[in-house]
Amino acid sequence: MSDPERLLEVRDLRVCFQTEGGVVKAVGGVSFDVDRGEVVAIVGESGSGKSVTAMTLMGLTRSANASFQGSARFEGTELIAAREDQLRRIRGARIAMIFQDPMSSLNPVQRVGEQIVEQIRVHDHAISKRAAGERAITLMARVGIPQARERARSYPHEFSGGMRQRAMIAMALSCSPSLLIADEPTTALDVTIQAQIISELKQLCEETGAAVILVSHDLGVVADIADRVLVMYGGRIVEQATLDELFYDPQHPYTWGLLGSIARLDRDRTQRLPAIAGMPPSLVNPPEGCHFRPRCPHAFERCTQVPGLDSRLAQGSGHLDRCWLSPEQKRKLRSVEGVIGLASDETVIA
Amino acid sequence: MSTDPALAATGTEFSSDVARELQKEGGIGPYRLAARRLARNKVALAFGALFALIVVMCLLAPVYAHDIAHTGPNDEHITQVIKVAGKPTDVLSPVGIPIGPTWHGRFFLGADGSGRDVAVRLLYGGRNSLEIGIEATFITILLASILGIVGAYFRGPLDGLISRAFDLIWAYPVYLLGIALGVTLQLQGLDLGVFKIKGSSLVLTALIIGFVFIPYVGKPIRGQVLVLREREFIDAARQQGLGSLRIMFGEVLPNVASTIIVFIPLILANSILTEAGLSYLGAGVQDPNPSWGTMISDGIRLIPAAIHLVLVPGLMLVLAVLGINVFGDGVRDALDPRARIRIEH
Amino acid sequence: MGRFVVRRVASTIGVLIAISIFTFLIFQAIPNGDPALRLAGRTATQTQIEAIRHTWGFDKPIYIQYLRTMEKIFDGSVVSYNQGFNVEEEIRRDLPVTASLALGAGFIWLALGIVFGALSAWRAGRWLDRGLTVLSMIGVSMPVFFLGAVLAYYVGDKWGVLPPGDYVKLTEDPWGWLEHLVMPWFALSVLFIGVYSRVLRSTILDNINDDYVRTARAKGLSERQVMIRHVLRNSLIPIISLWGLDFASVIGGGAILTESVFNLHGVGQYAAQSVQALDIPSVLVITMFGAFTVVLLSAIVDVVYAALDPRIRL
Amino acid sequence: MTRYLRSIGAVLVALVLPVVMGACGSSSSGPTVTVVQGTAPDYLDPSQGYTTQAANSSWVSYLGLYTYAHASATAGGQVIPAIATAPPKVTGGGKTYTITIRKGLKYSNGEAVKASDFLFTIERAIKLNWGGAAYFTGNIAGATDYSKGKSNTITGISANDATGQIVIHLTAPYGAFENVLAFPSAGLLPSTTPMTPQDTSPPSGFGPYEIKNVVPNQGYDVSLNPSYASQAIPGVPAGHVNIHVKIETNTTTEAEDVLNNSADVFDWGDTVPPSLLPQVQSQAASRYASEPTALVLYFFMNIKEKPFDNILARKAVIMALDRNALSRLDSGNITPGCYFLPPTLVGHPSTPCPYGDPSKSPNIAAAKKLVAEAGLTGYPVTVWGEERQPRKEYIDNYAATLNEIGFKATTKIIASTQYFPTIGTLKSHPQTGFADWQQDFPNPFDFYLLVDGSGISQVNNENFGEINDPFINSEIKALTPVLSSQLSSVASRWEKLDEYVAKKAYLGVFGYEKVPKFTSTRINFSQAIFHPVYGLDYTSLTLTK
Repeated sequence: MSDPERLLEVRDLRVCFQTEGGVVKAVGGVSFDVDRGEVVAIVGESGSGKSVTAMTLMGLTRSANASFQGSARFEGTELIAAREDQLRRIRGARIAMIFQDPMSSLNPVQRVGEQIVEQIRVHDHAISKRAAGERAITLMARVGIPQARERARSYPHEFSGGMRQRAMIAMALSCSPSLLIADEPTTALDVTIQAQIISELKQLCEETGAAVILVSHDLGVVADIADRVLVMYGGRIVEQATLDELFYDPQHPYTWGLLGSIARLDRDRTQRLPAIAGMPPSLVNPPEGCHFRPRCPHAFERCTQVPGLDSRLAQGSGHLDRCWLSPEQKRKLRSVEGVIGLASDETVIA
Repeated sequence: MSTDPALAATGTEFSSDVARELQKEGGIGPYRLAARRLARNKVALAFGALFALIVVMCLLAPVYAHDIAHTGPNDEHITQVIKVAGKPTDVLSPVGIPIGPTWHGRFFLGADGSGRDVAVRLLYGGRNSLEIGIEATFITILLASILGIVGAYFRGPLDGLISRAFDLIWAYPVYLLGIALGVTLQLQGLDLGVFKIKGSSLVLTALIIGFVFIPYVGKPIRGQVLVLREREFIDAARQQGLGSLRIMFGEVLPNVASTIIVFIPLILANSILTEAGLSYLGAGVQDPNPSWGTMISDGIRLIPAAIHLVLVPGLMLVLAVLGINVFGDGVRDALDPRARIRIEH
Repeated sequence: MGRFVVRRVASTIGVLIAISIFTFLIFQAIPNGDPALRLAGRTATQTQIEAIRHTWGFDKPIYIQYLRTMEKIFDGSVVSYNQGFNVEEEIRRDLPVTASLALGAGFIWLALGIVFGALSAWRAGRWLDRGLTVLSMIGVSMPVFFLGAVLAYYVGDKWGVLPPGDYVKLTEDPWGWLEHLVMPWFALSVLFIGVYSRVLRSTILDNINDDYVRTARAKGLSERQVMIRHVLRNSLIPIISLWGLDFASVIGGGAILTESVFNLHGVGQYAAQSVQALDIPSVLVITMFGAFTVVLLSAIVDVVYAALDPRIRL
Repeated sequence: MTRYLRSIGAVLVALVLPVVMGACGSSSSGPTVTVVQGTAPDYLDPSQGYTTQAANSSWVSYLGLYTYAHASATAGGQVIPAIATAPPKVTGGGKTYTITIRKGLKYSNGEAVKASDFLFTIERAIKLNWGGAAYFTGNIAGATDYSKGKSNTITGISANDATGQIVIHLTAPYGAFENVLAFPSAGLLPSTTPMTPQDTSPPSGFGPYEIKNVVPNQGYDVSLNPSYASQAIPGVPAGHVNIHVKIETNTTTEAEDVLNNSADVFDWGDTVPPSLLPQVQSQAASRYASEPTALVLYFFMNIKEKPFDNILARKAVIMALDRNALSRLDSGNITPGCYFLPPTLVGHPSTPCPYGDPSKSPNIAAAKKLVAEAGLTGYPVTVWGEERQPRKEYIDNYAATLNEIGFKATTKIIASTQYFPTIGTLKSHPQTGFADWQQDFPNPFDFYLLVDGSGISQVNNENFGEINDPFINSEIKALTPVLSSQLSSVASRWEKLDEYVAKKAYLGVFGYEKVPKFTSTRINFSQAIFHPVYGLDYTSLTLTK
């Protein structure tokens, strides 16, 4: 709180949705920090609560059937309990967001330039339309859109996927935010474009000094950019570590599974990639104890109790996890055919 | 669309996505799910019950006519004198003005311009209106589904022909085509080779209404099938060597079934309204058979002396159609929460 | 655009030819339908009937009769069986009435449809939404001639607030014009208001969950700005196109019931009367005119749609 | 294609332009009264118009050689000379009519009235297919050839413009020919009138009025002809007020307009809506009356078809008809009766009806017995009717009556325009159904056309019952040549014939239509003449102040 470097402090954030199927506990007590200029990745599969966490920070999950607990302080402002108008001043200006599908995330019937101008002018009432337009063009050029002046007059459907995401980035950065939340920014894109976009994003953030929360299901994407990684499963953080720690010394069996399913260049292409067997947990009636228990080949009696998010490594570092296994057991169990992975009954073809 | 259930932010949409998720998990069929959703929609159920009540009342028309009103729907009592509050009153005054509601067994809702019991005619008229509505709906849905599916499935010249035919019917204002067909066909009846329909038959009116609405259902179904036929499971079925008929009605039909179901109450409501309109224009149900539409239009002549002749069948008609519409809306919400399907009036 | 025009003109011509043939054939099916008998009257002799048959060309084969009628329609000389009036002049005279009805009602139903639909979606699930839903449901369940007759009785006759029918020329008496049209406008609008508000409500609720709306919120736009600039604006596109078609159908004689119940001598009433009188030339011209307005306005709608939604190509 | 597009374009351009129709001003002096008509006249060109609405205006706008006296009741049925100087000289066994026209008369357009205009007028009416043209072609020698195009002129008419003499040769003696000459369609027109329909700008004529400013289906003016007063014909007054006719298809509005004085005359062809009658009778008692007309309402019964080939069945029907009920269906506007000839006509019998008093309740039990006696109980009958209020209500009532007395009746309702052509086609074999007859002129002969056995034809038949009775046929033949002016001399013979028809139960007559005479308070009601043929006489309209 007193740390000037600390940009965001999330404490025990819980998000529930009332639905006709029951109460969905989408996020079940998440705590983490983001420092200025830091890139934090949140990784997990669909339904793990990673996107809800990210969007809740922006207040985008607010609705009649949602309820929130916990806190998130951003630059000294409480976000979770904030009034809508307070939040609005932060949205877009201090925290900006990039979404997964750049096609549907841009208004299809508005020119791209106009959409950026709208963002600029909503936070800067003094700026003229013309000046805002010029700034939009500059921003577009800066994110690598060629012939930005002409392209500003185009509609989203006239852009390629990568160009659209660049336009989204230009829009997000238009008010120089201190935090950029990127929710699966490259999922909808071609693999070759993915890398480009990610590196440009990284470069832009370094230039502007913005911190990034990168939400992704793909550890491969995260590897290029993240300083720290949070792994989420079933609405909880199951492991939190620096990028290197996570890749070289993963503690949670779920993380092993994620790592095991990355296609890596150093592996034989023809080899089968193991996927994690089973279904993601129900958020309405989650399994008792460790949420990963039903899918975990290494589960034992103790797993019916919820493991805390603790540091279980000797060094007492910031590397936290939620697994009852001892570090030694983990080290042994995570090695599958010589690489990190989750032992499994099923495999799929890559 | 994201499969992450929590991604969608607001109420209605969110719930439906979760439901889809649940359905994947629990293996509840889409129709059971829809039924469950419908069961929770108390307003829709209440209006559905209202409609059912009206249907039951109309079905009981003979009982009412025989045991309470003691007269048939077409029996005239023009020169009769009945006692109202002890005073003898003409059913039809010498200048032809009918008696108003007596609120008793005989002429409970008054008499019409020909000295017939309005309450009895209201119930019998309801039977006719509903019968026409149901038959017309059946015709529309059946033909529209077949034409839409067959056309879109085979494409080519057949589809071209069907589409043009849809366009042709669609380019007419509904009532104009309805009265043109009504006026001309009622003069001669319709000879369809196998069976003949007399000009005064209710089926003829139903047929005309059913015909007029075909493109309004056929076009959306055709559009949906055009998309479906490009999907993998149809390809798969084709590669398995299934015949066109099997694919159309075994694979395609179940996938457009929810659209068809959504259209049923819509067409039913519109058919009943159209019957009323055509009867008002003299091209619907033929005298002396009552229908709500003919009753209203006969009654309009006697405004302002006997406004009850318009109000009674009119309100009944509105209530019945309202019942169908609200219930149908509930069905649509349950089956198609995104409400993509609509019909022009 | 060029191809669009060519394609549309071709299909319009096709529809018009088809519709004229179809209409013509409908009336050929009448038993004892020889129009000469109707024209001759009850006391006519055989000679007279023959003479009429000859002058009107009823003794010619059907396709010749059709072609001759169409020829007359094109050179504007087609006259009705009934009183020998020039049909196109009739339509031209009836059109201001129908146009007055359509313009006023079209404005009302569009405006109220949007307001009700937007309010309903804005308050989805709340009391206002439920109330408006019930209202719009009643609207779509109400036969216009019933509503018209009841309105004319209570508002017109009983309370004497407004005249219960008839048309007064705008050029002669603007106030009277307005006074006479208020009830028909309202009666005709009720159904459409119901339909439009329901359509708009569901379109809005559909769009509200679109990703670009989330983007708009994430930009820091106020809820009002999000709703008006993004949700409502995008949701109005289909409403506008719907409006074009409905408006066309009213202009083309679709408001038969409204015109009849309020005794407005418009295209619709003319159509109803001509059909009942089995007056083939009039019916032919009216249906072709109606179809033409529908096809023309749907082409305009497509152009407007393409302008409003750049994703659509003509 | 280009032509098509251009014309559609032209239509559209014209449609978009605001259409301002001719305002209904009148150049003539005198106040204007508004007549509301529920149905537009069929045609306003006198060579075409045949309906009462058309005749109402044209008989005072187009005087012919003869016209009717401007008087009410039977006096109005009197034919008087108009353009002719005197009644015709009938010679040649009733086949030659010699007539001289008045000198110096001028049409409203200033042209002189000539004897040859008569020939032109008759030719024009035949050419333009006037609905009653059969009265010309059937009687005037050479008129049929003219109508078939075999001749350029009607050889049976010769006219001398110099002397003003017209000689007409008939094909056979025809006593009602004077009535034929009094038709508005025989009203003289200038020979310069085009041989094509002039419905939107009716031709000039000679008479107290002229028809102007026609707006189809909306209205027209019947204005005082300024040139008439100076050349007025005895017995045909010049008229006092200009008439504006407004078409108001909603009869409720029509009646309300007259009731609250926003219009002046209610069309006698319409009925005051029953819902307004009590109000009219209480608020406007001094300006509303129900006038008898020569319109007979009956159910025809086809004597060639079972079951009505049996006289017992026909008797039963006539006994069972509930005429009071039928009258109430028509707002009480029917005078119950059983004879074919209406009471306003010479020849209406004064004896009581053979099968029960028509104004009393019917004898259903006796009728039922008759049907049973004839062994026809349960016999199916199709009742034909027309889709028009109250006629379709008559049919419902009639069918119910038939069912009551033991038949198995179903109705067949046909669109009004198509009704008479349909039942007039012999091969439709209508068993029974509704029919009516309104006189063309006040002569019993005009009615007996409908039961004349020689008049049965394959199409356009009017003898719906296919009655072919030798006695009727011979009586008609014998009475036909009697001149209208001598009608009273054969009144008893007509009465006998009419009684015979009633006794044979050929026609299910149920009554005669009464029509409204209804004006605003502006109109001097008692002085307004209700003419037995043409209704409210415009020339008799005067204002109260």
